Amino acid sequence: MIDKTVGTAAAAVADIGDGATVMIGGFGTAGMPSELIDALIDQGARGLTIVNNNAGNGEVGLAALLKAKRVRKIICSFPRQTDSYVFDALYHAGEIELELVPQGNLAERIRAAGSGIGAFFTPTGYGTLLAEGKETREINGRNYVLEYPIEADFALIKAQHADRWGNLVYRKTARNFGPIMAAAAKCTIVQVREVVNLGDLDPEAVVTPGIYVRRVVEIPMAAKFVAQPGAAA
Amino acid sequence: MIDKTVGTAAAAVADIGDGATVMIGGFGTAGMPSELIDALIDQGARGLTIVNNNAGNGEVGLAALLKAKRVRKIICSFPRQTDSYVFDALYHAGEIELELVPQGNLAERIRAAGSGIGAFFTPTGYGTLLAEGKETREINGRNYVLEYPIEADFALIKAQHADRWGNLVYRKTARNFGPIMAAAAKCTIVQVREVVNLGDLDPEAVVTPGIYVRRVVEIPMAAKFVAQPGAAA
Amino acid sequence: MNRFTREQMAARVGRDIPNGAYVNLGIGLPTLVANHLPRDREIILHTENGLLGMGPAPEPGAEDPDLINAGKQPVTALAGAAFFHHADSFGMMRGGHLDCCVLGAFQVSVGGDLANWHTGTPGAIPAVGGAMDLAIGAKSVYVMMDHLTKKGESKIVERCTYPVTGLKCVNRIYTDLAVIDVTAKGLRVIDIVDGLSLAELTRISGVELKD
Amino acid sequence: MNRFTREQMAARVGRDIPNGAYVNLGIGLPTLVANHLPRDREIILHTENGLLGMGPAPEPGAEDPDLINAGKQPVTALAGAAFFHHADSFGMMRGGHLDCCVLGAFQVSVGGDLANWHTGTPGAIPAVGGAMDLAIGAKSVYVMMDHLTKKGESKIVERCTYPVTGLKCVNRIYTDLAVIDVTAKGLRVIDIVDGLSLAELTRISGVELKD
Repeated sequence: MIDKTVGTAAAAVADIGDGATVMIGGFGTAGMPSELIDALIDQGARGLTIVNNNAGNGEVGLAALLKAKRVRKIICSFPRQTDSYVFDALYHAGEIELELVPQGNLAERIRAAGSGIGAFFTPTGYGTLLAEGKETREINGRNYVLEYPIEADFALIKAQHADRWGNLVYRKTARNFGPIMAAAAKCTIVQVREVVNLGDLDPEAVVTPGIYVRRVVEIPMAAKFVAQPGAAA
Repeated sequence: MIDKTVGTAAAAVADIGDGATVMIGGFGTAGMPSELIDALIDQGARGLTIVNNNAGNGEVGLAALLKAKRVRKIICSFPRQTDSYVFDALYHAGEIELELVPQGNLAERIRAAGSGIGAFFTPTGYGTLLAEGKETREINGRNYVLEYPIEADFALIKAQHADRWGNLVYRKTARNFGPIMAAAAKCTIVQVREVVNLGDLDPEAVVTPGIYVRRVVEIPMAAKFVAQPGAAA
Repeated sequence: MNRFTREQMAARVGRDIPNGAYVNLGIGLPTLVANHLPRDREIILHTENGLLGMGPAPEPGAEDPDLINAGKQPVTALAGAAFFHHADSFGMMRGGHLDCCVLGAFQVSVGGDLANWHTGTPGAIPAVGGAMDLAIGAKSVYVMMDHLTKKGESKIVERCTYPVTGLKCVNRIYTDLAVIDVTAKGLRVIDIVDGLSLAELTRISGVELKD
Repeated sequence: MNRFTREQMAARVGRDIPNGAYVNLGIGLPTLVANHLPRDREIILHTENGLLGMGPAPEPGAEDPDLINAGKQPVTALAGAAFFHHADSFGMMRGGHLDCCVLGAFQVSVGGDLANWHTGTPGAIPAVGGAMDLAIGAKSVYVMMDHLTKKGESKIVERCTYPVTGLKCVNRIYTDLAVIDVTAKGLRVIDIVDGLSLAELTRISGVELKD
């Protein structure tokens, strides 16, 4: 019998070690696994490399992890937002390393890690500062930059429903990075709003098959965040 | 108002020209768009390059297109089957060109075409006959082969339901190559068992968004095929 | 000098988008275009965080934090919408499937280079988001911007002085003074604000413009 | 000489697959393993044409032409199954997510090279399917095959003479005579049919074998 459910967020993140690379799902706060991040803060791991689209909002979730000085480096596409002051201060103080990646290359590099691609030629970023020093090639008259996979030790993501095999469905635009991060990490930990019975999810509509999921924590009232109007992508 | 539905299979395939590259969905007969292929045979285009996992079964669908001598070249992973005698005879007579591609590279090359990837390093096939003459590279201690996208002028695929925007859902393992071929072709033509009202498809469960689909033909009784036990992948 | 208002600019862009087009509207000024799409056309909006068929902002109180646009503002989903993950969404962009995207800009060069992601100011925190993917991905890239900076310098330039977002990617520029196509033979003015001559527009712009 | 029957071989492979494993069973002999998975374990079967959670063959008359395995035989889907498209399915394989795949073979070399797709016979139509992806993708690659060809030649060889499917990819070999691990230090026999000595097995195999 397979049962990937875990009783608490604390138990789910207990083995994340110092220096680990951790992908964190979400686009802004939509899909951000806030309770798993809170558990990671309580757990104490430090020197982390974080992969997320952004660099935190306000002082909750990812921003709280940054504020607690647990993060050595962040790989993201859009760190600067109206309420990213925690990251901004760390960055200006030289206390955090930033690898800035165009959002589509970030997504494709994560997808490459999960699907066994060694590297790929992408048109995005060619001729820009963000491709400086990278290998380029002209293919069929178009210019491309060679980009490599981004792998992780852990992924922390949020989904809507899971079953005990770890099959997942998401909700609306909170899906974003969840499915590709789940496949790119050695150990994927999911907080879901509801665990349902095996067979309750439509097999045609499962977005993340359970093979990509190691642990599932049910956190019914995860919706404590609010939308953040006015910040950019 | 957007309405991608077309009245007949004949009208849907009318502009496929001689020498076109045409992707045809399906794995064996599951997902094979038989009525669209029949319409293509009636239409008369010749000198075609066909992309499909197989090279036809019996004398229907793709095999019938081959038998009518309309195909110059086939790109596939598994041409030889117990009932692929039409292809076998053409191949032995030197009347058809074969590009044999490992199935995962076939899928990933089609996916690359649809998603703007110029080329990618794949581990599949390294050190084998099928990688002879191809560029290779060691990345992080693993060996890879460089593979390029496979694009097409047209894709003919089969799905279960569509709406007038061209959103698609598939049925069980008949999904196979449909979604990636839809994205890789300049003009994707779909035969569906039923056209439903806009809004009837669950936006969480749409597999192929309508942006990848140009034409939809409703063919309610497409299930004239039968499973083909005993043939290999 | 007459100027097109922002609403006029947005309306003009809206008129240029045909029925059935798949369109991504960038953050800022381009967002306005959504209010000016001709009502007799069905135009399907894409947001790069995973939605085709984006609808207008919800009624106050009906916001859903799981349903936002790339600017992280609450939106709605139309009948016929589809959700997908980030790799699929950016594959859609990079693969050339969007008919059009509309972007803001700091500068556009006569060759169609776009600068819209980074001022290059020392100490500024760089942030790029999906700008570079949009710049190279859509079949047509439209830019909406003021013609001049607040200091009166032309934002249409011989060569971008800000870090570029993409090379040779802009097809058309909508400013408060004119609508200009970027062609292989140079910039071609296809509309101009009442009372402004091509000669005067050329002088202000500091680059060669043709009829 | 005693031999393990095909059922015994399949049962032995089945016993070696732990609870919770994700497994792809290749066409031919490996398919038999499905009937010998321990009943007290949940083992999730993958078929590369787009299904995780594959169940047994349907009752006669209940076949569904849209629900087949990689061998194009009718199958069923268990509660907890998921369907996906080909690029996702092969990404799952190439990305190293399957715990185990079980494949047939023409030859396996002492270094773990696998030949199972093509005899190289002149005029033979080559066909590869998913063999190369399975060979390099799964965490553990198990081979099930007769120890000897019909002519009595060892299928475990110093170097493959048939065209290879993948290099250094096989982890364990189940034959009708023995179970052999492919290790960095060479082939190690972990099980052998009753009445056969390691010396005799080595002589038959024509390659070095260790205890």
